[in-house]
Amino acid sequence: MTAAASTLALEIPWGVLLGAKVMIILTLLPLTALILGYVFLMKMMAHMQSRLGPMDPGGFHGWFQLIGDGIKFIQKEDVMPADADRRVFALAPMIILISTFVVYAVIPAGPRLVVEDLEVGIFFALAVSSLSVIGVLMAGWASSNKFALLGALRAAGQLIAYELPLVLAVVGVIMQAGTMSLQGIVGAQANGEIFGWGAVGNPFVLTQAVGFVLFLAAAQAELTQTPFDMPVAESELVAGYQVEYTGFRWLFFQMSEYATAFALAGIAATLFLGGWYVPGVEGTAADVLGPLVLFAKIMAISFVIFWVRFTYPRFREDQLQAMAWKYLIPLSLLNILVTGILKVVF
Amino acid sequence: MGPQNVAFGVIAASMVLAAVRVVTTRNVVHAALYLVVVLGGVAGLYVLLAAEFVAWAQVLIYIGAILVLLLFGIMLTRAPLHASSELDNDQRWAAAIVSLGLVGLLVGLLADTFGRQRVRPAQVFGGGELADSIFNDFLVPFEVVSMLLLAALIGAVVLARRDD
Amino acid sequence: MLLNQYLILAAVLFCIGVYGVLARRHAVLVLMSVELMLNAVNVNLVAFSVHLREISGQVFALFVITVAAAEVGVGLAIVLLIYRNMASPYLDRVDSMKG
Amino acid sequence: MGLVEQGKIPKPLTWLMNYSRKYSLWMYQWGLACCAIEMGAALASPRYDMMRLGVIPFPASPRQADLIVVSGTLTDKMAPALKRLYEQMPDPKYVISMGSCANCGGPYWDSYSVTKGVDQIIPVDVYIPGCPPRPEALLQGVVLLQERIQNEEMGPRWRGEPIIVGQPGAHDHLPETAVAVSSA
Amino acid sequence: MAVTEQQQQAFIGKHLAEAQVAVELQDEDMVLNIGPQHPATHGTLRVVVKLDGERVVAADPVIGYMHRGYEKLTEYRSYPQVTTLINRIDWLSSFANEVPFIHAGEQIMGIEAPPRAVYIRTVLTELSRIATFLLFLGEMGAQVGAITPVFYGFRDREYVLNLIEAATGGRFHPNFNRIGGLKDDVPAGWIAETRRMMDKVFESCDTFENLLEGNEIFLARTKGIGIIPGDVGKGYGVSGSNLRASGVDWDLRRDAPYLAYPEVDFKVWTHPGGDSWSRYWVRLQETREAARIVVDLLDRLPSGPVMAKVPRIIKVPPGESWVRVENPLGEMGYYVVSKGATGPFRVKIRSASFSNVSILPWLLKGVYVPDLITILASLYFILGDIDR
Amino acid sequence: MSYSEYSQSYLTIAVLIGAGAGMFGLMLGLARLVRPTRPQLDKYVTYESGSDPIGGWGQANVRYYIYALLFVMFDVEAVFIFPWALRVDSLGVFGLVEVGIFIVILALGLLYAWRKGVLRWV
Repeated sequence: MTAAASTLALEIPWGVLLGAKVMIILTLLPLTALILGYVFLMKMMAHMQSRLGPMDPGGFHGWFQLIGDGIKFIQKEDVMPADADRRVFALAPMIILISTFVVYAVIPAGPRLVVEDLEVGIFFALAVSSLSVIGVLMAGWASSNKFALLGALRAAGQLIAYELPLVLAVVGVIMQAGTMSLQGIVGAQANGEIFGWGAVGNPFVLTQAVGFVLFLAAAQAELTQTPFDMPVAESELVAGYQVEYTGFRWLFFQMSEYATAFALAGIAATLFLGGWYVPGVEGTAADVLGPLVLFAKIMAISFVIFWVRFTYPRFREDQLQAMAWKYLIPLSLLNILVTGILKVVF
Repeated sequence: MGPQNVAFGVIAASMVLAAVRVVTTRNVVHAALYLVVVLGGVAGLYVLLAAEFVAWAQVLIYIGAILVLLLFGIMLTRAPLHASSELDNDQRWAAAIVSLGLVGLLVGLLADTFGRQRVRPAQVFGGGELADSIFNDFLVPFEVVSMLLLAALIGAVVLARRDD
Repeated sequence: MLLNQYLILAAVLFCIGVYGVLARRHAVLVLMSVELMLNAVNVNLVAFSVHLREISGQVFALFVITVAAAEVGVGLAIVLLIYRNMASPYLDRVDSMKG
Repeated sequence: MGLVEQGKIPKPLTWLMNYSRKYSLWMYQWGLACCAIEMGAALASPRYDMMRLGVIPFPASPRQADLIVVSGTLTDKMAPALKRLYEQMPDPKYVISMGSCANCGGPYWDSYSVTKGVDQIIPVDVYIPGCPPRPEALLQGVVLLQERIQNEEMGPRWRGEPIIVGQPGAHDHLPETAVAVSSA
Repeated sequence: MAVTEQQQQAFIGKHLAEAQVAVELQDEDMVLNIGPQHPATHGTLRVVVKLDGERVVAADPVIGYMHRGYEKLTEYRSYPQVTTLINRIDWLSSFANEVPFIHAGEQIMGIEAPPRAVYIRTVLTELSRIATFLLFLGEMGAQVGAITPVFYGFRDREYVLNLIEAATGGRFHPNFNRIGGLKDDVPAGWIAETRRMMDKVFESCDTFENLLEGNEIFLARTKGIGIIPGDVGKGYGVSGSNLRASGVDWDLRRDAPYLAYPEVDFKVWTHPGGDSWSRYWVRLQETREAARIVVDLLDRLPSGPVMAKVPRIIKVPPGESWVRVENPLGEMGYYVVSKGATGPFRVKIRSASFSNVSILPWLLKGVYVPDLITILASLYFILGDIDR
Repeated sequence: MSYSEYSQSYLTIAVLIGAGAGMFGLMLGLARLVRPTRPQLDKYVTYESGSDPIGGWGQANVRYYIYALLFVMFDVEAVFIFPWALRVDSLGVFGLVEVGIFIVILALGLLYAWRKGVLRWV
């Protein structure tokens, strides 16, 4: 961003730049949630089920549906159960929202288009997104509702169990790139080569295929999407830890869910698919095309996530945990060791 | 007064307030949540000190893992939603006197020893420097850590498992 | 930034932790107070590490975090055991060893 | 006190709010009796696909719902639970009474255990006749409700006052059986 | 028998749960209401479960939220009116509901419906079986968390409902049976249309097989969950597909023939498993079998009138009759006592779901909450059929 | 990266966190202006499928504790592996062996838990 300004031969004061960054992130968050929700949840799901999905709202293919939902939720009453712990109940969605949205700051969308390229970027993203567990537990406990508590415990158990494959799958990429900065990882993929053939760079999905699959599986679980949607399982726990939330507070949960989907897909795209990089585009052109390329990759990954979501039944809690502990985590440890051995030997 | 000092002031004040609430609140879950603030504040301090990796390790492990463990522990021991007056024992005053005395002593000592020495973070410590240090100077502790974790894991499993 | 800012803050945190350990009877709260104390130590370690330009302080902070993890794990397991056997999380109920 | 109750919302904004409420009727996944299956058909059968109209059958708990379709026989044993669930929905909320049983007791008009009409315990916005009404009838009911929402005054709805329809105005062309008086 | 002992345990457990509520919970269990409003309960069943973590220690179904007083209402209705009413007991397979009551009336009056009417009755009964089971196949997926099958279930069910509507004029509650036959003959072109639709039903069964049977997660969620041993099932009066899925080879269509079933050659599907998966599988096979029966019957549909000679105002002579049939949900029985009036004196209804859910306290003991949902879905009950 | 650049980027992060909280507050404030408040008798009763909420509210199962414990242990492990991953090349075979031992020892813990059956529900 800083340098993007300098290509335009403008010296933007740091404060203005900061404001712009914050505004961009603030608009991106609901926007991405809207796009994912509309494209996948409303339209793709409907077409998979030989339906049309929303058509009336707004006139053209129901584009207004989710915006309308948002405006409606502003008008909804804010109900807190009498037994609830009011402060904790009120703050829980905020924790979840913030834990999502700070992640946006480190995802690069072009060679110079990144809010902050931290040295420990990916580690930062993982650390911050692990905070959502606290928010979930707060919500479930403060609701004073049994469904909510069961849901929160399931959610927390699941989030932590799948946090590990997520974190460990990243290690392989870091080993290959030699840096934790997301911009650096994109660079490593752009400049890398496979067996001396560097035409498309070296997207780590080729060399870290296992890691990519692990990451996607874990991301699916982190997002509590089917088949890992035990915490908010409708047919069992009604709505899990969100059961007592109404109106805007509840909307924040939903928004964070889709924003997290977008962020995780963004991280996956950056780590494994080369991020904003597309062969042959460099310099200022990459700054313009980069966001579009990244967006396309994110949508592709989100498509897979939602495709699985609408296809599979859900696991039972123990099967879900067993899958994490008996398959994904050992596999990701093995992946680290094998990558390490190959890296050291060659 | 640099911006760092302002940040420090804000962080320190909220940390101390939250820490006091941790030890005085009458609701166990609230105590854990105040502890989140303290731990987050500690991470903030690390960031100020340019210990970037340690800061986020603190968030990942302390808040993301240990605190979740604590919350699970609390919920296993039946966390009431409402305040309970039974959380403290009857040594509150003695404890307060002891700790106030300790504060006085430590602050006095520190002021005397380090005076106005400055801390100037010059270099940002990502993970790489840590790796060099761990794998060159602290190999044995590193392996011992894994043994420690293993021992803790086995111990806790043995303790917590229900034999039915 | 003064070194003492950090050290004094750590000292205050530590003493709050001491108060908690002494005054609380709920076992989990005692564990939390111990965490406060450990964190105070960690702040010291990192502050000195930066002050002395010596990274080993930060390595030690990592080790302390690890130890804290192990401590909480085992500590809570013990608390759960106490809770299961005495149906109470209060430490002063655990006095069957008293003469 | 909110701005709506004081009537301080400008007209275009009122239109927008009504419009979004109209197309965002989150309906509560719950049915009582026979009509529930036809309601399910209206929602889940690709042929009817009520989602086209912006009726989202997403929430299973009343806390996130805007619309409750009382689909089927309401018994005296169930009535308190229905009332509670209705009250647990956050305002503004709408009720469609689907089928003869919910309207008036239907074929169980002389039964000892059936509540004769759900409007005895909660205010109803739209009645749909039929035993059970076809899914198309439910769609029509939803369209009528949407029309009513688009034209409604927000103030009285917010204050929970009775809403009288049938005065000269928007609803004159509507069949009388479909839209009736709702009182809160 | 083992049942009584377990029955007793369940009973004790239930009362422990209640006692526990009264005296503030002492141990680690909590009491949770699932229902009357809950997505898993298909309406208004309420299951009070006592949980240890996620394990069900005791479960107690509370019924009656849909009780509409059928047996009392029949005392004030004439025979045609009662037919209207009993359509709505098991609202998914309304036509199948009418048959046993009409049979009871016919038996007391000594009338026999003409063969064409009998055949059409059989066809329509099987069609309503298909409609019921298609909904089940979709719903079962939805209950274990797959969103998509339920849409396919509803979509394919429309084919069958259209047929029923074309023949009877009612999509849902046909009220097509009369004592002595049927209201009307089937419309022109109906038979060819039905044949065509049965092909679609076969196709849709294949779709469900692909969607769910080949799905690892679905298998993991249903196999070995909620096992009902055959003799326990019989002890509790479980019937229909639920019992056949426990390996009990018992089908009234074959073992106590009625309608045109003796003239059809069909297979009674059983599965030795007894778990949720077997119940799902048996229903899937029975859907196919029903479609086969329909095709077979249409090939041999006799000609002739569809109504026997009956007086315009039906007065059933004094007498009593007990008729039971194999409904989609299980065994449905009507005990009709007539005192010579235009309406029955007393009707006792034995509905399938009521007996099927009576096994719940036994079955739900020790399962986990997610399995509870699977079990409720796989038992497949209709609230109206439980509470009447 | 110099310390001042570094602190600027974290200032951005801090401002972002603040802005997130601000947005949360702002939106809720906006909603407060518009939304109705209509107290009804049962509105504030805890939702429990329409029945009266009965009995004690909640406790967790000890099983979750063991999962959380395993998680903590492996999380700590991951934090030690990250620095190594940055320096795989320079640490070479020696580092690899070290980390290999580290991982294997912890994997033993997982194996132990597995063998002890705590990964199952019983």
